[in-house]
Amino acid sequence: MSMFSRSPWILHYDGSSCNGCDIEVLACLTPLYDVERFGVVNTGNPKHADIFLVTGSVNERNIDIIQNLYGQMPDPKVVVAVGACACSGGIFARAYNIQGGIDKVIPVDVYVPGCAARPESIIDGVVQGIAALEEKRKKRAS
Amino acid sequence: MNTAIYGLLFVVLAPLFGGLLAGVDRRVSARMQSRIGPPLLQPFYDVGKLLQKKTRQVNPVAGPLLLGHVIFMAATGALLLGGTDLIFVAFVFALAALFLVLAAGSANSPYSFTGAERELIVLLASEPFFILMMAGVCKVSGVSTFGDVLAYPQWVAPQLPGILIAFLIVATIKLRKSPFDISTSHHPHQELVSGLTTDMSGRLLAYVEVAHWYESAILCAFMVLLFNRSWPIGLVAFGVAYALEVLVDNSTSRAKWQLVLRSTWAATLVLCGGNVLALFVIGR
Amino acid sequence: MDRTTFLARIEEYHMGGWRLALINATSAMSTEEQPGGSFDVVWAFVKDNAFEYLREEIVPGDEVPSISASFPAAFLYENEIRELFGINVTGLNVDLGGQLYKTAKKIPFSPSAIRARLEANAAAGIASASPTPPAGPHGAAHAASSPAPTSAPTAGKTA
Amino acid sequence: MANPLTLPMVRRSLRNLVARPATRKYPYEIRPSFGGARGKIEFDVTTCNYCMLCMRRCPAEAIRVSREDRIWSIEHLRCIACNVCVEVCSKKSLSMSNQPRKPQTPADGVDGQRPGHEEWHLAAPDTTGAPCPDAETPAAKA
Amino acid sequence: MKRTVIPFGPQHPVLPEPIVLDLILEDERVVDAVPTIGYIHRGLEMMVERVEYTEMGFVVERICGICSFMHGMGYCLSLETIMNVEVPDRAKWLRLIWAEISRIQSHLLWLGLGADAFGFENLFMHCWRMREEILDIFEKTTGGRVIHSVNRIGGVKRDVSDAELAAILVRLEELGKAFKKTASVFATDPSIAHRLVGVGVLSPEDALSTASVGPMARASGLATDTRLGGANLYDQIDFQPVVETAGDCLARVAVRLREVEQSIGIIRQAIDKMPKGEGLPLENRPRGNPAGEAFTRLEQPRGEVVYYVKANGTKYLERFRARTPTFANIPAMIQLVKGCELADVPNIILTIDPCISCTER
Repeated sequence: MSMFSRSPWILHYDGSSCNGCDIEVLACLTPLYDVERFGVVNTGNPKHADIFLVTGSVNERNIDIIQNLYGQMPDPKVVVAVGACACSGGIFARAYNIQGGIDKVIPVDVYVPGCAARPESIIDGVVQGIAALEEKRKKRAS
Repeated sequence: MNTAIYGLLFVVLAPLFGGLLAGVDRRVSARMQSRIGPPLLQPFYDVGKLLQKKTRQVNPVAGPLLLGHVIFMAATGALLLGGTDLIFVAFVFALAALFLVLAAGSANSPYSFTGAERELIVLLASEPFFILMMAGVCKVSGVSTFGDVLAYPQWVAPQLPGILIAFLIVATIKLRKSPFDISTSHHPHQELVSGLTTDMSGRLLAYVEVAHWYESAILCAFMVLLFNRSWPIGLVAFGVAYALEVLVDNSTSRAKWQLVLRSTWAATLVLCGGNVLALFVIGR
Repeated sequence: MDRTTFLARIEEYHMGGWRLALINATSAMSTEEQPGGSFDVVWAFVKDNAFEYLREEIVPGDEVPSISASFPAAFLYENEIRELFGINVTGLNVDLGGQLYKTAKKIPFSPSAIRARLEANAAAGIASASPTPPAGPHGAAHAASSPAPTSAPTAGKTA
Repeated sequence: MANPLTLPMVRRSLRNLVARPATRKYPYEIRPSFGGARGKIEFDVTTCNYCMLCMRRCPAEAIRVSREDRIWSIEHLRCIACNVCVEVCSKKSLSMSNQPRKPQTPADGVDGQRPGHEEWHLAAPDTTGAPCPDAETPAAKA
Repeated sequence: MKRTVIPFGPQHPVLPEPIVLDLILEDERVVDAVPTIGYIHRGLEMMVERVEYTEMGFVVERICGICSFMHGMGYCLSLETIMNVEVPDRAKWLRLIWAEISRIQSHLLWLGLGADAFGFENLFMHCWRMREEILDIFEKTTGGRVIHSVNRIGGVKRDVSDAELAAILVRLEELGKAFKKTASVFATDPSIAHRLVGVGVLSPEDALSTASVGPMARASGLATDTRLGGANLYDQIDFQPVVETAGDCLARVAVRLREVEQSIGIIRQAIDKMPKGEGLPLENRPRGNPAGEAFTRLEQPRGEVVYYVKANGTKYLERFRARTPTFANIPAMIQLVKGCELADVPNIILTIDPCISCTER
């Protein structure tokens, strides 16, 4: 196990979510779930982050923001789409201003289903994200 | 050349000490928030990861400046234990901190820049304290190097009560603890995102972390200096001070910069200035 | 719409200490009288537990005066109906210049945009509301449940 | 009014320090879910009569039913777990499991389908069907 | 004087949601703030074109994951008004209880976020830990932690047994005791007072002219509370709106602190008054398609919400509109941000309890 799997720092961005998944992401940080046990820190700063947690789907206006944040994150990095909206657009896929899931604009490594995704699912998703991070690091190193 | 070896030992061991301290801090803080918290060695994992990550250079000067920040932090401790004049050490300490301000100020992000401005403010607030502390220690002991003060047969602390109290206040700034963590914070949920370090990534951020470990170790050495007759007591005193900082960190909100400036200046002027002035008046 | 009597009535609400609760527009699809469709705009006010509204029928291109002189907070609603419905609101105190929502498609709630979407749905075989509104029940329900567009302020329902 | 010397949080911090942390050590410690919790949709192909009501009522358009091809499929990444399909199903072919679906990676997509896609078909209209061999079976995924 | 522009958002750790305020600073003082929204605009109101009115409730519920229950309830109430449906009594009471529980949930959530904004991480953790208790109650009774999906046009989908209700009340009263201690931290801690007292003062006149609603208006001395209208069984409940007069950030915190305790009291009265027994009717499902229009007002945790529903006799609605409380409070927020310090900006923004996904829909 390398340092990467022990220190995944996350960046959370709310695409156009209903808040449900956002508050569950925040709930993961709080005493009952406490993801800091895995070394996870919610950095709030793309330049420090390893895992990009996106909730909500992509609309015209936040395409640039999501790509920008993703671009600012230094390699290696993974994207975890949290909740039905981020995975596929969910119930809002047919709203006129919605383009669809996060994978329309950036590559997604882990999809966390649910509406809203439960904290347990989010933790599972982050753990899978760590595995993906480790693979990317190995690829980079070789 | 015993003292030079102490200096070298500091350069090697201080990061271990500082990192471990940060690990204990994070775990204790988590427990105070009724969480379990990260593993004890988490700060080392973080820095190890940052060193492996790709570094994005925002400009050509930030890297060298941050390297300077680490080197001068290490040098401060090395010079202190290596037997350099105490006042000089205080100046090098300030210089080391200035490198960080310059590095953050060189980035073009407004958060980073505002963080640098705030760091400069707290630097102005805290540096006079260290100079006055050194002046006080020199005045009491009559000698001017770390080794000589430790060899001085009497306690210096009882004659420096004001400085001891002010130390607690200024250490809050230096250890980046709430309520005085206005320029950057370990819990990055503030108006300036991550303040000073907003634009730093990968290796550069690792430098800042390591420099901070040195900084904690230097503060510990200062505490030992104040409790000159027995270094275990000095260590315990630092431990108590650190525990208090963690407790206060978890029990207060972040202050605004005006209050930080006012309270540190008040502490420096009234407590330290008064203490040193009293020494001169009584000593005469 | 009569601009002066409308603004005078709005000012009455202001002087009476009412709070602006809502400005809402609804696109009505094209009818024979209004081939370009029309808008049904409601200005609603609240005082204690009373809820009242003014209602006007607006034809695309009509000028709608801003009520921000009486109710400064109206700017958000007015910018919204301008941006989403394309209603020509004039004299705003804060003009966000179409930057409030910045939707992918301009003026997405206008009758023509709705019609275009519904026709596209019908062409793609997707179940959705019909592009032509049902004339009978729609008109009847409208008249039964709401005051005529030019009538005096009426107390609405509070639920 | 606030007295500058009282810091009411100090006592709580100290008490927490000695008390047991509130953290539930997920994934090592899993709380049994509440009976009525909505997790993921489960489908029993043997009773389905392809009435298409679930598809018509699904607000997220996650369910697709084709009478001609005898396909019943669901996009789990799009499902919002609202329970409507379970309520309307006259044959009780659908049920709601209490456990949420595990996170998916792009590699989990079978047959070029998106991850989270599950489908069942009957070979001929009158066979009482088992899941199609190439489709992922719900048992393997759960 | 040096002018800097700080883009506050769309991605900012203080705000879990994207709203952009371009703050124009002179040193650390804000001289102007230009709002931009639209990052979460989905256009869900226009989904009435494609979603039948029976399922539209699930879309409306997802306007916002924090006041999800109230949104679903507001939508159902509007259609019940249009279609003249009499909702069974027990369903009405259950709705009221769930609505008040979600008020407690929302306030606890907000108190935590507010504490986090002024750098009090420990208090944030405390509030959110208490909130987990509420989420447990929700999950047990509705099946979802944040999105409940129990409201249907004509009633509710699930019953809560009388024993379960009694257990919930016991849990809530215990929570209320623990909450009192946390509330006293907010009220007495000097470092919190340093950040909140006298910050972002909204006078009663300004509260009216900026059309503020909910705790924002009540903290400035306006006794507005939609529940006072007595609809949805609130006429059978004995309560007074929580009003503070200082109008600053601490007053807005204090209103929400007291409302948590008030809500527990309301739930106690409701459990006392509701018809008891197993198997009582819960749903009175309407037949046919709606025709007509309705305005529905509700008191959400963040303030008054207004729903407008217009139906034309088909299974697709003609118009659905939700004017959410944050939308109404934004003018006041912009007014308060002008002239404050950079360090106060998070506090002012958060004390209106912004819910951006509500605002932009």
